[in-house]
Amino acid sequence: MNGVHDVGGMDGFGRIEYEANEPVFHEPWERRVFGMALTGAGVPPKSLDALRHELERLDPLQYLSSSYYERWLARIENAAIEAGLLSRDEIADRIKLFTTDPEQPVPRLEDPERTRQIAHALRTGRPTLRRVRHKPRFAIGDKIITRNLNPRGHTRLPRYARGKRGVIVAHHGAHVFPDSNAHGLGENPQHLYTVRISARQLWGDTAQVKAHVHLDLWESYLEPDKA
Amino acid sequence: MNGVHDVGGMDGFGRIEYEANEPVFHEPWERRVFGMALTGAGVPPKSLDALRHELERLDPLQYLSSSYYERWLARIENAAIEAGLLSRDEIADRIKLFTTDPEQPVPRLEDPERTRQIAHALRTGRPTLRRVRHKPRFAIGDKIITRNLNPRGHTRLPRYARGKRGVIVAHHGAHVFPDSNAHGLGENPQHLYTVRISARQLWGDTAQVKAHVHLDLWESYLEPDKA
Amino acid sequence: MSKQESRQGHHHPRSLSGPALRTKAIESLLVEKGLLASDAIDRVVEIYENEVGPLNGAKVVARAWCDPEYKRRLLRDGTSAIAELGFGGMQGEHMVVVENTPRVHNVICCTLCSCYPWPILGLPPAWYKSLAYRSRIVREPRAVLHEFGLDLPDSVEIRVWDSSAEIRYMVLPQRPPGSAKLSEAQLASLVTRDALVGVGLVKLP
Amino acid sequence: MSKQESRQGHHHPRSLSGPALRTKAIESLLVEKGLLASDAIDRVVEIYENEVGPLNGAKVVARAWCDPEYKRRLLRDGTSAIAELGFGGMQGEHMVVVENTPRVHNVICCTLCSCYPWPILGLPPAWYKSLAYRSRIVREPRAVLHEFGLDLPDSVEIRVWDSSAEIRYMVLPQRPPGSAKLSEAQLASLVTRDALVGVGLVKLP
Repeated sequence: MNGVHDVGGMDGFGRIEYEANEPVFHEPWERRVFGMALTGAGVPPKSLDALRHELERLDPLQYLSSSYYERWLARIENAAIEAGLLSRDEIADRIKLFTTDPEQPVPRLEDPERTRQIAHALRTGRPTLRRVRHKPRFAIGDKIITRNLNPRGHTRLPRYARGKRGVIVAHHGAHVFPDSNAHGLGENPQHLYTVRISARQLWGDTAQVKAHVHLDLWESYLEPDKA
Repeated sequence: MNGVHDVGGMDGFGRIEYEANEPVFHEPWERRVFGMALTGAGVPPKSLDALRHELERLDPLQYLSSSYYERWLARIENAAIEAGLLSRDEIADRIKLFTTDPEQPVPRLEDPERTRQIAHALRTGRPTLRRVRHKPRFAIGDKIITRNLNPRGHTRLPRYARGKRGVIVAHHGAHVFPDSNAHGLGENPQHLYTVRISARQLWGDTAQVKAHVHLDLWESYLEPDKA
Repeated sequence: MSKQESRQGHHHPRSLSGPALRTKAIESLLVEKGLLASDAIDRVVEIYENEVGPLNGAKVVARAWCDPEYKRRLLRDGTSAIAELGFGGMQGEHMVVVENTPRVHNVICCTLCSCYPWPILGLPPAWYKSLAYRSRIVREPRAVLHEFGLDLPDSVEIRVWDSSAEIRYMVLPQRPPGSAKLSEAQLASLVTRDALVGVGLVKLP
Repeated sequence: MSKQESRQGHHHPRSLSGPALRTKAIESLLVEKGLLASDAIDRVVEIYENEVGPLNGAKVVARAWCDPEYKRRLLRDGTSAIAELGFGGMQGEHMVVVENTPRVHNVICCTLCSCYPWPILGLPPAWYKSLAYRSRIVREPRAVLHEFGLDLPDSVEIRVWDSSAEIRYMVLPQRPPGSAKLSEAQLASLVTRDALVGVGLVKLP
């Protein structure tokens, strides 16, 4: 989708605010949101692709006005409500309760076996490399042009890199295809390439000198550049 | 600039909310904002191009969260502050005054001569057609490709229409060039053309059938399409 | 308007919204500094609230339907033909009229801001200025027209006009079947703002 | 963490922000419904707060500086070489290490979200996740690096790596001149997170 999350090349977001000696989390609640997201609290997303798409689908204004973990919190809440696990009223009532009686603690549920499983899963990760039979269409050094894709759903081809000429600089084997996987339509692994595109090609006359952007793009995002 | 104002082709802004029998203005304050904008209250923008650019330069979050006339109000306020005519404190104090003493009326200043001038100016308008010596580079029927321009400043070539193939369907003579005029860098009139671009060219496979978009584009936005 | 506002202030002093208060503050400060003319504001508002609106465009359309020579001039040079009926000025300096036919349907928009042909349509409605309309009409015009109740067959070409310069567009809708006996004034009364933008059709009542 | 939160609630009951309250409400409801494990959350937070961070990447870099064979393996197959030092897992399943040289400077980003090589850099800092960094680094990398204090001559090629898939990138910075006598551990202590992202250089103290 052509959403507000796709900010590469946009103007107007100001200077980069750097914080020296930044802590991993700024607020205690961020820890809990991060933990809930990673342990699949409530509704575990079917995939990282699905999770990313849920974040992209937040209202544009909410997306821009929220911090990173506020977006994650909104995703957790929306997913739990969509799945029928929580209701808006229930959450509102609980907020009211904690507002009027702030000493009410958060109850705890211990599950050492699940904790071990999750810590193990973090160590092993979720590789997206897949074996496929079909041969790669492109080889390192090939000139390509990125397609002008505008799908309604999830995609990892940013707007700024569509319809642009580049060169294949690496081949990573076949990886799970986010555009289908995010929607539960299968992994459909495709060959994945690193594509090198010049700043000049991306931004025209206002490009900065001697700069290239590299993106990791799936085979169906690319066409041979015959020019 | 690649700002949030440039929304053509974006997803996520929801359904179009239609209001039957909509009034010209929904709130009394909107009338005053519209009137201040048109009468050049405070700081009249140097041009409509400059005014548009001032609106585009609002903070992205403010842009998306504001109604049309709220943006105009913000522009009037920002321009008056930048010009040193009003200060933020002064405005805050006055808001406080009107909050605590709501019966305080807005003072009036009558200027019948200026009123006549402005009504006359609305009737005559501000044509942007200019006589130029240079001949048009393109003729009706010519195939063109729009350039991949990414200027920092004002432009009227939307992102969705950059790097796209189209056909010239009309020539409007030479018109004031917004990309320079918005910045007080002169009118630099250029030949202006209507360009017809197919939906397929703009959006690829997800385009709707048998649709074309027409844009009015200045000569320097265009290159001949030799393909 | 000033009177209305202060009257409102009197009766519902606490109900002024954020922008209303801010507007009142800025207007009062600019007046005190001699930087604006209150009567000029009143006059400008009066013009677009009462004098200029889609009835102007409707008159142009009705004339074009009744007078083939006028229609020819209108499609060739919109600005001049519209001026014949006394309309023109700010945001209508360079007018182009695009004709709907059984094979072509036109619709106007402005993706970058909210350009609109003020002298013949008045000020734009909120939906025309909305991010939803601005973002979607160039991408999925058929879906947008469907939401407005217009289901056009795929055989009809959709032409979207994105007002990216100072050219302003108006749609010349198709004359409704069965309207042969209506007078020019009766025809004008049928022509809606939506039809002139291209999100509606003209129909007999 | 739960303890900290309820302690904070006790001492400053009114100070919980909107998202803090909402988080507390959602966590407590999910616990009551048996849908989450409190200790799993504690453990996950502990891992990324105390066990996994840029020191991992620093160790990889120091090893590459001291062991040419390791460096060769690292640049050929980042994932395996990094696993040799015991690092890997979520968000580092497919690692590519890009080498800075006198002629090439690399910098990593993720314009679409905030992908980042967790196992060797920990969780990303706020600026990396900011709309400002995500929007600007691909468009004006030299201007962004200048804001970070890096003024690279135009003769140096800038390579920006936008993490659009599950490949995660780490920069192998240039070894600082004058560091020949330092041990691997001493070298590792010089390597900052910013150098591993490509918005900083490694310098002697």
